[in-house]
Amino acid sequence: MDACNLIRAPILHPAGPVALAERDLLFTAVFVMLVVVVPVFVMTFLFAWRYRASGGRGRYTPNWYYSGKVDAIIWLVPALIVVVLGYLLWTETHKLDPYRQLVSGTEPLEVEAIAQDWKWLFIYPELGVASVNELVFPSNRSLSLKITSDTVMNSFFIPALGGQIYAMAGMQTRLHLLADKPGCFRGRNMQYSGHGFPEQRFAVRALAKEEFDAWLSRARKSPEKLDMAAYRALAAPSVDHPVSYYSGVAPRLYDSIIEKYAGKHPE
Amino acid sequence: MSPVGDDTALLPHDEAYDERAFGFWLYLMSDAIIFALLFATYQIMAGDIAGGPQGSDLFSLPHTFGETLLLLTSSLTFGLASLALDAGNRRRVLAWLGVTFVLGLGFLAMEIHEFHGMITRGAGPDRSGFLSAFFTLVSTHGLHVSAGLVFILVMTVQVVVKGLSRPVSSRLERLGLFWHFLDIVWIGIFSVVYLPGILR
Amino acid sequence: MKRAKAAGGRTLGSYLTGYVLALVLTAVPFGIAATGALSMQSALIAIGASAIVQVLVHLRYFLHLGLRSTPQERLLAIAFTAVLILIMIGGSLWIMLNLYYRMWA
Amino acid sequence: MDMRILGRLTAADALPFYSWVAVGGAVVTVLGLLTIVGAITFLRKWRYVWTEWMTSLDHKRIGIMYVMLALVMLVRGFVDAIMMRAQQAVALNSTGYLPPEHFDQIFSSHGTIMIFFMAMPFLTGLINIIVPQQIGARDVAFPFMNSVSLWLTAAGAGLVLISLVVGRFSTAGWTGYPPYSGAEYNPGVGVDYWIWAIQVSGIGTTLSGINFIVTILKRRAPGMKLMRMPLFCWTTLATSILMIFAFPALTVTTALLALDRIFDMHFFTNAGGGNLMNYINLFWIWGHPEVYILILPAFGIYSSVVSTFAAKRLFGYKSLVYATMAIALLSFTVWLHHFFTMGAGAGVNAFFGIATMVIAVPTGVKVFDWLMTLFRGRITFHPSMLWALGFIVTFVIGGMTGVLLALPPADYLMHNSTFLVAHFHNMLIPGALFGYLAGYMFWFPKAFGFTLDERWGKGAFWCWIIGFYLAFMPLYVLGFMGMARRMERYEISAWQPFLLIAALGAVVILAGITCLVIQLVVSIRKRNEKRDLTGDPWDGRTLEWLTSSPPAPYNFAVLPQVRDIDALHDMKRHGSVYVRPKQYEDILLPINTGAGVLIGGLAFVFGFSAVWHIWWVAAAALLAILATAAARSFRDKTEFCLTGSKVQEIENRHFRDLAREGVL
Repeated sequence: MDACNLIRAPILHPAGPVALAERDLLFTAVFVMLVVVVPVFVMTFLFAWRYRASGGRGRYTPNWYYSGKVDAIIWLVPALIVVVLGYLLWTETHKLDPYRQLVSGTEPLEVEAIAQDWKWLFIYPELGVASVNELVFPSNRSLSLKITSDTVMNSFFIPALGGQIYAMAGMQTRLHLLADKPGCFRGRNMQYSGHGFPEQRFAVRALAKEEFDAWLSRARKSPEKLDMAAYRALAAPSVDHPVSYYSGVAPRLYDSIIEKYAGKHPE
Repeated sequence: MSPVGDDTALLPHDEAYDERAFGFWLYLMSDAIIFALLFATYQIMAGDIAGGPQGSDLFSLPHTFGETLLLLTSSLTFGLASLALDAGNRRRVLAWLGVTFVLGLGFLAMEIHEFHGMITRGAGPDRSGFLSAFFTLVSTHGLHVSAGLVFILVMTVQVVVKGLSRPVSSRLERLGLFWHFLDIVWIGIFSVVYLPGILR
Repeated sequence: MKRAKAAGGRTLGSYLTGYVLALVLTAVPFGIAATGALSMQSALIAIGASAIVQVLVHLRYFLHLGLRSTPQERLLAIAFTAVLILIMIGGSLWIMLNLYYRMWA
Repeated sequence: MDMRILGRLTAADALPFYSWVAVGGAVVTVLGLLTIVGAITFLRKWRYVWTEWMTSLDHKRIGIMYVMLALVMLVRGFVDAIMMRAQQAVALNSTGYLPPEHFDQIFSSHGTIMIFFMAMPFLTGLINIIVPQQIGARDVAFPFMNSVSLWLTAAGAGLVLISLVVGRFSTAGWTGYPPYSGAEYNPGVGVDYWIWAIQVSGIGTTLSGINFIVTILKRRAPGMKLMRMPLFCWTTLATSILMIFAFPALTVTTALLALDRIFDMHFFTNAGGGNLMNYINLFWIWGHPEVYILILPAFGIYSSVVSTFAAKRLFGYKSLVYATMAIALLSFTVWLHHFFTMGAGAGVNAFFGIATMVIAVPTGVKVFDWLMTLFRGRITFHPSMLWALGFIVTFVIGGMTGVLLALPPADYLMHNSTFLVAHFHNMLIPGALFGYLAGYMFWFPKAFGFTLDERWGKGAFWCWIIGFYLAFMPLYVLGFMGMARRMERYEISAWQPFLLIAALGAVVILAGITCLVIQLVVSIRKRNEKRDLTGDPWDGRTLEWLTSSPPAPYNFAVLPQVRDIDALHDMKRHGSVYVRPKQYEDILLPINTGAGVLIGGLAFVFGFSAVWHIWWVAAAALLAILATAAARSFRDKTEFCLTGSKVQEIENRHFRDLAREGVL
C-alpha cells in the first residue's frame, strides 16, 4: 500500500467511469441549486443592511405582507428546480444502479468480497486465488463484485472508483466498477464495526494486463491454501491484518459463508 | 404563588372530559402505529423460519376461533355495560363489566395455553425470526388485554366506591374505547397471522 | 341520568347488529381457511376483504363512528392514522421485498 | 434470564476504572450532582424546590425545568464533541489520547444526548412556556401528564448520565445498528443503557405530543381560529403530530432490539432468521420525522423573531402554514434515503430520492417568506435576530448538501463519510439549536421577568457561528477525501490539517458556550436594571406578550378576544389592549402533585434494573408505576379555585407596574 501514490481527494478525482458519473451528477446538482442559494445569500445580507433600523435607507412598509406574484415565484422556482433534479435523479439512479453490468469490451472479472473483523477477503473464483486486504484486477476490464459479510454490517467503498454498498451477513450485494487506467487506490469499510474499524482498509490495484498476470502468478505461488480451517483462522478478529495471498480456495467457500446464516429465504 | 390550601378543590369543567376523550383517542392512534409496525415486521419475517416450524405446524384453527369468539363477545358485553351506563344503572354496569372481565380472562388463558404449548414443543420466540415476530405481535396484544383487565378492575372498584359520577363515567368511556380498539387489533391478528399461516 | 346523546346515540340494536355482522365476517374467513375451498390467492383476498369490512363494522357499531356524529378532529386523526399505516406498512413491505429480492436473487 | 439478586451488576464490571478519562467523567458527574444537592441543602431550599418546582403542574415552570435540563445536557454533549475533535486532531498514526473503546462511547453518547436530551427537552420546554400563552390559554390540556413527561425525560437523561459512573455507555452510535448492537457482538450493558434511556424518554415525548395537540385544538382563546395562530403554534402542532405518530416506530425498534438482547430472539441477529435490514427500516421510519420534530419548532421561533424584530407582519402566512403541514406529512415518506447504499433497486431508491427533494420545496418557500418579511422592514439586531439571520445563510448550505445526499448515486459516494456528519450538523445546529437559542433569548424575559444581556448574547452568536463554520466546513472537505465517520485514528496525513481546523472550531464554540454562561450570570446580577415590568419588552405581536413577565399562574385573568393573526399587535392598533373587567372571575388551576416525580423516579429505577438485569426490581418498579397511575385515577378533584378577589390582587400589581412604565 505504501507504494501507492494516493489521490488526496479521490471523490473529486475519479479514476473510473462510475465514480466520474457520480461526481458529475454531484457537480451538476450543485450548479442547479445555486439558482436558489445565491439569491438567498444576497437577499439576506442586502435586506439586513438596507432595512436596518439604525439608519437603513430602505422603505418601511409594515402592512405589506402578501403578494400573489412573489408567492407564486417562491413556490414555482424551487418546484421547477426539483422537477429538473428529479428527472436527473431518476435517470442517473437507474444508470448507476450498482447491480448493473458495465459495458466494456471484455468479460468482467468476478470477485467475491467478504467483510471480516477487521479486514477484507477477496476471492477470485475464476482464478482460484484469494487475497486479504488487497484487491487487484486488470485496468480497463470491468470488475463484478459479490459482497457479503461474515460479521456485523460493513460498507464496501473504493472512493476513486465508485460508490459504496453495504455488506451484510447471510446476504449478497453487488457492485460493478471499472478503472480507466492502471492505478493504485484505497478502499475501506465505511460502516463503524468496532475496535479495529479505523484500520479496516485495503489496497486497490488496477494493473495493466502483463502486470496483472505477474501478480497472479505470484499469488499462485503462495504456500497457503484457503480451506475451511484456514478460513476460520483468518476470520478470527484481527486488526491491521497484513496483505496476504492464498493459492487455492475451497470450492463454494463464498456460498457456504452466506448459507451459514441460514433461515433467511425470499418469499 | 403556590396553590393555597384553603381554596376548595373542584371537579373539572365540562370541556375537560371532551379533551380527555380526544387525548385518549390520540393515544390509541399512536398505539395503532405500534401495532401496524409489528404487523409489518411479522409480514416481513413470516418466511424467516430458520429451519424451524412454520405457522401451519403450530396454529390451530378451532383454538383461534375460540379466542376470537371470546374477545368479540366481550366487545358486545362491554357495549351492554355502556348502555347500562347510559341508563345510569350501576348494578347492571358492574354485572356487564364482570362478564367482560371473565371473557377477557378466558381469552388470555387460551393465549397463554397456546404459547405454553408452543414453547414446550421447542417453538419458542428464540427459535426463529418468524417465531420472534409471532410471539412479539401476539403477546403485545395480550399485554394490552391484560392492561385492559387491570383497567376493568380499577374501574369496577371506582364504580363501587364512587358510583357513576361524571369523572367515573368518563373513565368508563375511555376504557370502552380501549377495549373495542383491542378487538379491532385482534381482527388484524387472525387475518394476518393465523389464517394465512394455516393456509400456507 | 340519560346520557344517550353524549354517547353518540348507541343502542342495544347497534351493538347487536355489530355483533351479528362481526360473527358472520369472522365465520367466513375461518370457513375459507378450514375448508381450503379457494385457491391461495383468492383465499387471502377474501380474508383481507372480510377483515377490512369487519374493522369498519367495529368502528361503526361498537365505537359509533359516524361521519357527522363524531367530532371532526377525531375523524381527522383516524384518517391520518390510516394514511400513515398505509405508508408505513406499504413502504416497509415494498422496501423489504425489494431488498430480499436483490439480496438473494 | 439472569436470576441473581443484583443481576449482572458487580463492582468490578460497573466502576469506570478502565480509563482515566472515564474516571474523570464519573467524578465530574458525581461532583456536579453533589454540588446541586449540596447547594440546595445549604440554602435550605428543598421545600421551595419541591413545592414550587418539582411538583409544579404549571406549564411555565415545567417548561423552565425542561430548558434547564436541556442546557445542562448541551454542556455534557458538547464536552463529548470537543473530546472527539481533540482526539481526531491528534490521532494521526497514533492512538490519540483517548483509551480504546472510549471514543466509541463518546460518539454514541454525543448523538444520543444532543438529540434526545438536549434538543427534545429544549423544544418541549419552549413550547410549554410559550404555546399556551400564544393561543390565549391558561394551561395545557393535561397538566399532570405534562409533569409525567418531564420526569420521564429526566429519568432517561439520568440513565445516560449514570452510565458514565456505573458501567459503560453504548459504542454502537446513536443509531444503534445491529447486529453490532446485538448481544452477540456487544454483550455488555452499554447498548442497554442506550435502549432504556430512549425508551423511557420516548414515552414522555409521546405523551407531550398528545398534550400539545389537544391543547392547541381545544384551548384556543375566543376568536383564535386555526388560521390566526402564530406560526410557532402551527409548527408545534406539526411537531406534536410527528411525535405521536413517529415515536411509536422508535419504541418498536428499540423494544425489538431489547427482546433480541434479553430473550435471544431473532429480529435482527445474523443467525436464526434475523433481518438487520428491518431494524434500519423501522429506525428511520421514526428517524426522518424526528429531524422535523427538531427543526419545525425552530422554524416557528424564527417566524416570531423575524417578524418582531423586523417590526412587520410575517410575509405569506398561509404559505408558511401550508409549507409546515406539507413538510410534516412528507417527512413520513422519505425514510429510505438514510440507507440508499443498502442495495435496494433503482426504482425504490429513485422514488425516495425524489420524495426527499420534494420536501426541499416547502422548506425553500419558508426561507423566502422570512426574507420577504425582512424586505421593507425595520430591522433591530437583537441577538435573537442574529441567530435567525445566521440560520438563514447557514441553513441553505445544509439544504444544498442535503439535496446532494438525496441523489442516490451521489449518496453512494458521500454516505457514512464526514460529509454526512457535516450535513446533518449543518441542518441541526442552525436549523434547530440556533432557533432554540433565539427563542431562549427572546422569551427569557417572559419566563423570568428580566431581559438577558444583549452584548454577551451577540458574543455567543458570533462565536457559535464562526465556530460552526470552522468545525464543519473542513468535514465537508474530508468527505471528499474519503474520510469515514467515527474514526478513532487514521493514517492519512493530508486529513490532519482539516481536523485541526475543526478542533479549533470546537474551541470557538466553547467560547460561545462560555458567553452563554456569562450572559446568564451577568443578567441575573443586573436583573434589577433589566426588569421587564410591561411584559412586552420587544413591542411584541402575539399574545404571550400580553401577560405579565413572569405571567401569573393563570396567564390571562380574562381570556383575550382575538381578531387577527398578530393578535396583540392588532389590539394595540385598536387601543383594546390592557382593558380591565369590572370584576374578575374565579379561575381553576391544577393542584400540584409529586406523582409525576414519583413515576419518573420509578421509571429510572426500572431502566437501571433492566440494564443490569435486576429483574425483580424492574418488575417491582413497573408495578409501582401502574399502582401510582391507578391511585392517581381515583382522584376526581385535580383543580383548585383561585377566587376572583385573589386574581384581582395579582392583576392590581401588574397594572400598577404597567402604569409606572407609562404603558397605560
